[in-house]
Amino acid sequence: MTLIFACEVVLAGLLLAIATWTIVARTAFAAIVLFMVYGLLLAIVWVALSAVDVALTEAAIGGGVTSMLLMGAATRLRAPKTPVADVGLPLKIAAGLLCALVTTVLGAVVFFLPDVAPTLAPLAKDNLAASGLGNPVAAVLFVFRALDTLLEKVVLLLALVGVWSLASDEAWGGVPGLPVYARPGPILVFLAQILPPIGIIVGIYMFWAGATQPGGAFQGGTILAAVWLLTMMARLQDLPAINARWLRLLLVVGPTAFLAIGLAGFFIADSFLAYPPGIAKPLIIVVEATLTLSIGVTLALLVAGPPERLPQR
Amino acid sequence: MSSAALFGYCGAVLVGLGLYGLITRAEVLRKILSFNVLGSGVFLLFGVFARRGAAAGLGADPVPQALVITGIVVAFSATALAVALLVRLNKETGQIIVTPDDSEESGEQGATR
Amino acid sequence: MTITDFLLLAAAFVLLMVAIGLARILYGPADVDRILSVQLIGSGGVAVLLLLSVGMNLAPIMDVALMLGLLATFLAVTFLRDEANSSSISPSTTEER
Amino acid sequence: MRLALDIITVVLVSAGGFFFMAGTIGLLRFPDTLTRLHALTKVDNLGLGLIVFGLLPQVESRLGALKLIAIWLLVQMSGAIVSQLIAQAVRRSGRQT
Repeated sequence: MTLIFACEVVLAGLLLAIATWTIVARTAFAAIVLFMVYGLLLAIVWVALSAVDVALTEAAIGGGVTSMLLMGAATRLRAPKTPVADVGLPLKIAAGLLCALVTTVLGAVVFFLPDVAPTLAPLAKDNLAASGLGNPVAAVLFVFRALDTLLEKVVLLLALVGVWSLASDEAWGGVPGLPVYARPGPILVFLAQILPPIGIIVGIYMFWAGATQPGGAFQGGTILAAVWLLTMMARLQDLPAINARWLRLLLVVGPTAFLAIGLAGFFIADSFLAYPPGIAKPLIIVVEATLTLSIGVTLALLVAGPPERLPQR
Repeated sequence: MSSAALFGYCGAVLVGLGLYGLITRAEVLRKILSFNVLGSGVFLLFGVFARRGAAAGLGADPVPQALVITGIVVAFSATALAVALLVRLNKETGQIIVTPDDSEESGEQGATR
Repeated sequence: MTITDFLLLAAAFVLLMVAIGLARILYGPADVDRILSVQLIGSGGVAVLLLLSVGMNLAPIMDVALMLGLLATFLAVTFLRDEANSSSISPSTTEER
Repeated sequence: MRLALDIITVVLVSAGGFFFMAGTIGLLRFPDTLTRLHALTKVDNLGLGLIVFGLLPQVESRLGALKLIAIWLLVQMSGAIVSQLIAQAVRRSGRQT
């Protein structure tokens, strides 16, 4: 037991050191690399908290695609040669005091938490069988709190609409401005050829495993997104124009299937987003499979950014 | 000290760190980064509550876990939107910071982030 | 000392080594030095997670190791894109095609 | 039988941990990026490889063992390719300065 704790102390120390460094690093570029490491470390922390589902999501989205996004932004920004001056010392001290206060209050909250923590775990466990799933977190996401998950998909799509709406008028409907390798070398091309099949298998595995053990649509979808971005960065594949019919279709197929099955719940079960007993699991699998595709495409397009040029004829 | 408490304090410090970066760093990209650190601190606190709610043979309460998963995805959406705004701002003005300005236009840009 | 204890001890040790290595690489000075850190956390993190997975007898942790290894590769490629493009004097991608 | 398997695990995992330590010392001591990359690849190949082989006797299910090997192969392969890419980037940036 103490050995595990020793592990955790090392982990917590490393995490805080990297986080501090991320904030104080001199250049934005160094800060982003530190943030990458931070995200991957955080995944290990989630494992230590026995939240393996969250660990997978954190590694994939928090550490993975967020860093890819920020790295792309750093490339696209025309940074000035001189370093940017931050706020003055008095404000820094004031901010430091404020943040120390916030940390102290939060720390006190953690310290004075009641001995017996409130929990919904037994409730989730008891109703797990009814959902037909073996993974309690997936059951919460797709059965007990399905509305949250549906709305979250809508948020993803809304964010994409927001990103696209920042395109200039001439570029509307065109190709996103994801920075790509100017001259992909043979080694990179090899990697970009060999990794997609593996990535697709792992992605499908994550989605499939999600029903009974940690994993699921987000994690699988993220891997698909990363694979797609890799082939586009290595220029094995052109970026799609955002008004392509197939692209729009892929974007909405997941949420639409989710919504349709949810609405069908009015007729074949008792309420919105309710599944009829017995076929709950197949329905959830259909929803998850389409969501995996939609999430993959949406995440990749969010990383790719707003359209910047018209497709070449 | 239990491991849940250890990471709870960790989360509290991360929130403070992220907030500090959000206030003091001038570059918008650094602000976005700090905001992500702040968010991960909040998620970690959720994780601690989930861990403390371990019961019925589960290592952690699944409900906060599901909330955090949703939260991570939403945080990513917000980050993507913020980055797109920043890139557009940079294209229009050549700036990578939001300058305090009295004119209405840049005031609006400042308000977006 | 049981085999479980040993594996957890090994995990802590590897984590410590990775931490020290990270500190060195992240110090820089060149940006390309820093990308080694993603490599290191990729392989080191996978090792730690595999040790934990077997040590704590929790098979799903192996999936996290898989995810970590895969994502570290994507991140390295994304990083090197900027490194490659900034040091080669090539026209922008639009004109080249 | 159990004891023999445990001894194999202890020996191989310790050897893997040793290479992690050697890699870290290399990272601390070596003077430039290319040599540090060299140290890191030792961690990738030998450190992780030995740990994976050390863990194999402890995994009960055949599927788990297969997954362990698959993860190792994946990290090994992508690590080797990414190391090449990093080395190229180092050379390029070296030529420029």
